Amino acid sequence: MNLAFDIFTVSAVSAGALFFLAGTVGLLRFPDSLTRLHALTKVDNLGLGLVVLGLLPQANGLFSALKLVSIWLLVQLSGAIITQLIAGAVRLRGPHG
Amino acid sequence: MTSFLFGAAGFVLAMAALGLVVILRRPAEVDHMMAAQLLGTAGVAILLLLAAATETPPIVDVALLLALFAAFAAVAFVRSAPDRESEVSKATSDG
Amino acid sequence: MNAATLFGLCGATLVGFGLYGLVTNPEPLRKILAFNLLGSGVFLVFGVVSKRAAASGLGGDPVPQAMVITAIVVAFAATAMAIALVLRLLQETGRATLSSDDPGGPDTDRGNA
Amino acid sequence: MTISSVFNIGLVVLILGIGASTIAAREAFAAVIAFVVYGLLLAIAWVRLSAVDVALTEAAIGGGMTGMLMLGAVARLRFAKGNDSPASLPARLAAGVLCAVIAAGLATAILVPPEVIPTLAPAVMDNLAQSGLGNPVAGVLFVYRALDTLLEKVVLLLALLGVWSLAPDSVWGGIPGLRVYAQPDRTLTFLAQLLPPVGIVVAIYMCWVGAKEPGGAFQGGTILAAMWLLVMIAGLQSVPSISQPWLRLLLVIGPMIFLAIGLAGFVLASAFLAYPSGYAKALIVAIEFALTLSIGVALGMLAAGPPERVQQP
Repeated sequence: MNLAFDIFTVSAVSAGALFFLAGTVGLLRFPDSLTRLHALTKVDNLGLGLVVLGLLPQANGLFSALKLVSIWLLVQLSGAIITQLIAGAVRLRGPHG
Repeated sequence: MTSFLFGAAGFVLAMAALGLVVILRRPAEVDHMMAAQLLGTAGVAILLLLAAATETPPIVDVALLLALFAAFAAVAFVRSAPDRESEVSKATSDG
Repeated sequence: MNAATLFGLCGATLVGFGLYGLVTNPEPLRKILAFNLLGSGVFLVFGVVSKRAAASGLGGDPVPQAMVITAIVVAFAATAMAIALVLRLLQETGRATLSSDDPGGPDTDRGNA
Repeated sequence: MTISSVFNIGLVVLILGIGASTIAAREAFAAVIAFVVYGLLLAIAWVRLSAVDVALTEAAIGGGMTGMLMLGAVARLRFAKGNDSPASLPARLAAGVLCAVIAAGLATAILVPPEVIPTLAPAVMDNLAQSGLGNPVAGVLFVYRALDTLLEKVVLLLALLGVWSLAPDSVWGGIPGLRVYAQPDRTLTFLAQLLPPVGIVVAIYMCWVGAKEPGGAFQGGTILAAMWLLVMIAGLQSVPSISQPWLRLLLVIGPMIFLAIGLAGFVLASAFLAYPSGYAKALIVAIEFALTLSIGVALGMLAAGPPERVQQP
């Protein structure tokens, strides 16, 4: 059982790390601010989600697991809104402002 | 397991470092504003991985605070970089 | 090299960076920033003192940690005070500079009007 | 070399790089953003030094609050260029050499540790049980060095008085000049409605858990301050004028309760700031809750700055 949990953790965390890699590649390669913003928020949030998912079996107790999930939800929600704010700033100032 | 989690934390740190270098080197201010966002996700992931790797649950609380204050800092970034026309007119009108 | 020494060297380097910025940068706001950098380097060195003194099943000595927490809050209060001073200087003189020469700038008598 | 030391080295390199860019950046805006990033990274470094309490404080104050304070100043100073000329090259070189010497001196002190490393950790742990607390750092803050903690609250209030006293006479007792969004921004309003309830819960949790595990009044208070500022910036709540009685009451209630309990120590226990045995934990938790409120209001007002306009009737 423990081994199964560990395999699950390793695969989910690795997948999460891969998404972080993809986010950084997007940051490097995308041509303008709005697309870079898109790469940063969407992909990194998915990466964090997978890391949280992978760490769930390692959490001791239901409370810790719930806390992990709620942190992810907090990052997800605030990240979405902040992205909207930054995108608003991009629109106001132009991509090179 | 411990060394795998450390390795994953190190990998995410390296990705965040690369991203930060790219973001902070670009000339546009709007690109700089993404820095807090980047650390908001990658920093939280690193801290959660460290909490599991060192088996220190209180580190999860640091991740929680990091998420909260990264959002707060991002609001401050956007607030302090307003559109230029209103700023110029304000600077010339008061005095 | 163990973790404590590594972060200690990091703190020492940060003190050097902060001091350099404080001395060479003419803008007041940048000086405040550099001073904060210097301060956090000192705090890190303190953290190393704490980490080295780990005993009784703790990760570090709680006394220096408590002092660093106090110091961070006080440093914030000092920063707020310094920034308020710079902004007041701007309000009074229309400029935000520490140099005393060039009194006849174009907008020196703006604030008191 | 273990994988954890590879992680540490990577972290140190990144911190040094970002720290250097706060000094080297050409624009003040970029420098302050680098400083915020630096503060958030430093929180991870404190975690690696097994100082989770400090990590919490650094993430909250070093990253969030100081950054917000400085960004406000950058926005105001943006069009007020002082005509300072940067230091000349020889002066820079001399300063660089001098700073390198100082850093090297500190580094030597770190590389050559004393034979017997002084520590108070065993003494703290021996006596911690008496206080009923589980978090040694909270024990130090509220039991062994309670006087420091009390005076620090007083320092916060003094700094706030200093900031307020910078106001011109005509607007004394007026409203702090916190930059708020002029026209309501729906996205920001949504964030300011969503985040504060979460933040307040986290602040209470921090304050409550502080007795047993890392956390406490400082961290809780900083979260409250940040959430209050967010609500004010979004324009959901107006910035209060500094002559409001409730504001002043909230500012002093924490130190007052702390002082009252401290003075009661003369009567009920043996000395100033001594807690009667058996009630230590309850009293400390009471002090922490009052302090959380006071710290929150004090930090929020410090970040809001001196009064700049009088209340419109």
